[in-house]
Amino acid sequence: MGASHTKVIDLKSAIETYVPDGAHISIGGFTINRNPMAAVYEIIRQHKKGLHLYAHSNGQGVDELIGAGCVARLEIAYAGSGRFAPTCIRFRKAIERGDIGFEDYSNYQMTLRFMAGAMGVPFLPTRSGLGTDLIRQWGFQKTERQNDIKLPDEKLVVLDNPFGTWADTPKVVLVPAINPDVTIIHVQKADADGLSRINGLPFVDVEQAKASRHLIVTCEELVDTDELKSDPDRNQVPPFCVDAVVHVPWGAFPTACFGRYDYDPAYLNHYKQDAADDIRYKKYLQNFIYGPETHEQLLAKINPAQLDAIRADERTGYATGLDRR
Amino acid sequence: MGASHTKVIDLKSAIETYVPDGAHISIGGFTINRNPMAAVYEIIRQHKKGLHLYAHSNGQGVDELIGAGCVARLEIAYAGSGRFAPTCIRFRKAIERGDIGFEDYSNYQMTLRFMAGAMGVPFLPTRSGLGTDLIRQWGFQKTERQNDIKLPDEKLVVLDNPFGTWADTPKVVLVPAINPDVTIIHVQKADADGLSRINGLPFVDVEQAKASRHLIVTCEELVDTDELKSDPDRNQVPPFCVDAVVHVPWGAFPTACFGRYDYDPAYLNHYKQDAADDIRYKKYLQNFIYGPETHEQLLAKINPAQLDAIRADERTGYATGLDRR
Amino acid sequence: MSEYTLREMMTIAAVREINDGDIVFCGTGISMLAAMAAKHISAPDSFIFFETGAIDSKLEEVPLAVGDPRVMYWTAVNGSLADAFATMQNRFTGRQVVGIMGAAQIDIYGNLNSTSIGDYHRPKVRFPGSGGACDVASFVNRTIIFMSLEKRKFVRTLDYFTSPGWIDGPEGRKKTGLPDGGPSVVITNMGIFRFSSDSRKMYLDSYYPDVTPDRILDNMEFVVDVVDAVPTRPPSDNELQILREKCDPQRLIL
Amino acid sequence: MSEYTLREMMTIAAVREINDGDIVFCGTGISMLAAMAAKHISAPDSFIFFETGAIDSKLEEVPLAVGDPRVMYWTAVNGSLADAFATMQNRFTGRQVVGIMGAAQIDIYGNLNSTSIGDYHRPKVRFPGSGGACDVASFVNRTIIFMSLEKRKFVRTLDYFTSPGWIDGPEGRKKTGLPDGGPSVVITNMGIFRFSSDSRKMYLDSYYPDVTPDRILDNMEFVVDVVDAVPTRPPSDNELQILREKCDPQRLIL
Repeated sequence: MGASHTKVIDLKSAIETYVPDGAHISIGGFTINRNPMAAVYEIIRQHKKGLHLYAHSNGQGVDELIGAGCVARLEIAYAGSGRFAPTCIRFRKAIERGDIGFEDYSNYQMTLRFMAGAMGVPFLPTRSGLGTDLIRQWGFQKTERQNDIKLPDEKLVVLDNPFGTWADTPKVVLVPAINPDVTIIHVQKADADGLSRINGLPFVDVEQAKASRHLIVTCEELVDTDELKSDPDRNQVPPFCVDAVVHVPWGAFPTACFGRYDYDPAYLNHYKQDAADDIRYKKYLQNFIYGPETHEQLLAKINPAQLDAIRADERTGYATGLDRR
Repeated sequence: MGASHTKVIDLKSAIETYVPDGAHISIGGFTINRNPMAAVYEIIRQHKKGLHLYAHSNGQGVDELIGAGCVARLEIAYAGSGRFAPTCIRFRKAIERGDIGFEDYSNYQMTLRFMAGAMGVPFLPTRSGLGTDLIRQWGFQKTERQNDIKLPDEKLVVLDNPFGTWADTPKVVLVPAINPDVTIIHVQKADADGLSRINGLPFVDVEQAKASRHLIVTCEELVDTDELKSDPDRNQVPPFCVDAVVHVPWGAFPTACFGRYDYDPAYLNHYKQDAADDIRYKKYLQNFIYGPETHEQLLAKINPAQLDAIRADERTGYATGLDRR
Repeated sequence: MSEYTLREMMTIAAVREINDGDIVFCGTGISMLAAMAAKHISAPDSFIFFETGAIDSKLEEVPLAVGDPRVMYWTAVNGSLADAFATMQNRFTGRQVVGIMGAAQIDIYGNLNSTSIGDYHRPKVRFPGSGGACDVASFVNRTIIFMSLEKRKFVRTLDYFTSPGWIDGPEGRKKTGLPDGGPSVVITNMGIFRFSSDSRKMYLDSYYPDVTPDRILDNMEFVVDVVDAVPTRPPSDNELQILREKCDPQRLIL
Repeated sequence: MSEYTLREMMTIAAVREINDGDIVFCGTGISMLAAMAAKHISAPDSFIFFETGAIDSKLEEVPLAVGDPRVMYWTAVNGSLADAFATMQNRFTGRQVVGIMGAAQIDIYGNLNSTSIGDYHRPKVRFPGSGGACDVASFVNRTIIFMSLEKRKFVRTLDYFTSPGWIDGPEGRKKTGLPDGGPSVVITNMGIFRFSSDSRKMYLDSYYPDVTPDRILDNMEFVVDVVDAVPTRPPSDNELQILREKCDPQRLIL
């Protein structure tokens, strides 16, 4: 594929093009790992509104999008950021204040919903959740669903096994597919056409990527196609799934990126304190997100010694011995 | 895990232990690639009878098991061995003569059936096959199914989408899970506890492995756990899925094993001719399978120059320039 | 204009059906060659795609099966069968896929049989079965079908209905619950058929040199419209040159 | 006998629930430490297993979340979430899994709430939500539950029913369509509860030194059977030594 067909664009253009107000969106990563934070911050910087956000346990990115007021509705399994926030702080405030619509699922249910979207089927079955409020309590009511073409009419459906007691399973929960308008994932390596490689646990990134109408890949390193094709067993996302490739070193910061850098305990602790107070949180947004024009400028505000401290050890893939208090 | 917990046994014992007459069985690989042929030949050698065999496109192994009379019933998507047998020869004869029971599915349907078994759900949905004889024509009739606890009562079930037209899908085909009594796969590397690594395309091996009550892994190379754990992104089957590990170099011969050796065109052409004639086929069985007591002895009957010729090129993973006429 | 063989004609006919950006699902043989040639001729940004899970393989040598280790070398992704079929069933990527397939029988709506002739349970002739054919025909946007033109192959009623075409007319797939899309073209050894957008019935689009529409009809069990059929545009020098020199210099397939 | 802390007592209580060959689904903190200690004490062939997909991680440093890069190092397999949950729902491997979990509320049948307090739509307190808790509780053979013993946590009725325990009695899971298995033990800061095999109701199994059954009942909204409760067997010197020296020498968790 010639250079003329490159999908490489800058982050500002990628978000402008693929994340309109009101978009249904999902982001990759898990709690404090490989969230596409540069893209999250750019969405905030562009003051996107009314997003419908699908998340399994995409911790830090979810909390910042909610905190900045970008999210109108949330479908989620888990909002926590490990020890830094057993419950994500701005998420908790938004829900207790009634600022956003929300609906609860389990992690596997959300995983299967993305998987159904990726597979091109309307639902997948599971035994998870039978008998629980995940089935009984709907966050979005029937009329809201029926009036919105982008929501399925039912939250979850319990089905008697049409194969009798086959597999000793009398009934299953059907979870409806998700096909987001756009998904954003952050990967270690990609080429200009979007062929992508994730090192370490892929979480649900691959299913989220394939379920989506549009896909933005941000990457630590933009590499030659041949580098990736020489070891194809390690690659996960084929070029034809990808709309935009954005080269953003440290693009998951302050969350971790296996083999590259650790999460930044200093930033996350600072965030934790700021997030707890509305006035301090406004200042945080101003200082760290609206102030800088790019992720590079945001990074320039971080003590270089701290960035150095979180660089991954080549042997372990994380910052061995990092002070994580 | 101490050496006392090793799952390493010899092939004869593995087949004796896990493949009783009448077992429901599946084998890994695809057409002429990475079939667990050493295990297939050992099953034949032990004169196993009445096997119920689940296959997607597991070409050569399926044909030899059928040819040797081990198979009573077959559920299959495709029986071909590439250019060597556009339709597998002993398979074709067995069906045209009415020697075995059989039922047809598509490759994706069979893939999903193994996947459902691996996931622990009774079925998975797909849009494949709507309107076709795959749904209308049952190989095993209702009463046969109802009298056999190991067969689901229905072949395939068409279901109206319980989420209305969600995902623009009015209806789906549900395919029932398969949980074989035993699956056998052949991999490039395994450790003594069964942790396994496949290089190149994994086909459906991983789903077949996880769907199964028992799993035999045959491997080209038995390696230290640390060698595999140092690069876990490449490993697919965790130890707790595995019952037996058998070290069998050239264990996929005469089918290919990526990065190790190619398929053997000489053997496959020879097989093609023998398989076409009942008397010659009996001689083939006697000479190549019943005669040798082990896979090593079978290999000893092959011209060493030919084994050398099919050794994989390090760069490409196959035998570059091999005479494949 | 150069001389050319029938196989070259058929291959180039398929190449012309492949557009830039297409994901080309192919088997071995002539379909794979068409996919390779398209990358050089009309569709540099198309992808060769095998049901075994290999995407964009570097085919330094001709694979003899889609499970051949040659399809695993220098690919974009070495996925599983589950991945491959999901790509085709996927609502976005599936729309980019053009499937190339063959069969033992075809009917006027492009429905295919690759399972058996005679009674299903005790067939006169048994073929390998669906493999991925039913899946591809069910899911993807367009299919290109290769068939040799014979009366026993172009039949009024299939002995076994393996893979869905247009089912029974313009509403056939919709009624059945299948995604949009379906057979686009049937490339034979005597001419090329397409499907009417009104009736979804096969019609003769063009015929090769030294062939007449009447001779084509003689080789079919059912009758198709031939009134608008024209002579097939022969392969151009450029098409032939690329096909011969870049795709199959050793003439392994051609 | 050595001195020991409450956290050490609780950790060792969990260790004793882990058998050789178990696949131990755990979160961070004390549950992970119990899984690590079990490999040294009673269950050398058990596997530490995270919902994020990491199997048998070499935990050279303590992860602060199950998505911590520390769980990805030197594992048997780095799978996906889909793989991890399928392992637990799987009819064979799921039977080998013991899940360790916590919650905000528990009822007498071991059903759990980790979602919210008050009205679901406008809660007084919002927690992170199910995460994998509902999945694990639905699928696996046995669960070990860590809870701090407080009246607002051991409640008659859950504010939100996130994860299934024994539902409403001996037939609860079966009626509901869930696999066999369920909560096995509840380890608290004052004593240890188990579930009657007849009624599937929680009962007090043992209580820690300086605690009485009555004091325990004072900290619960519902009443449980305490008649057979005995003092908890304290950690042995050997257990403590292994826990301290081999699992958490830097006292990051203990």
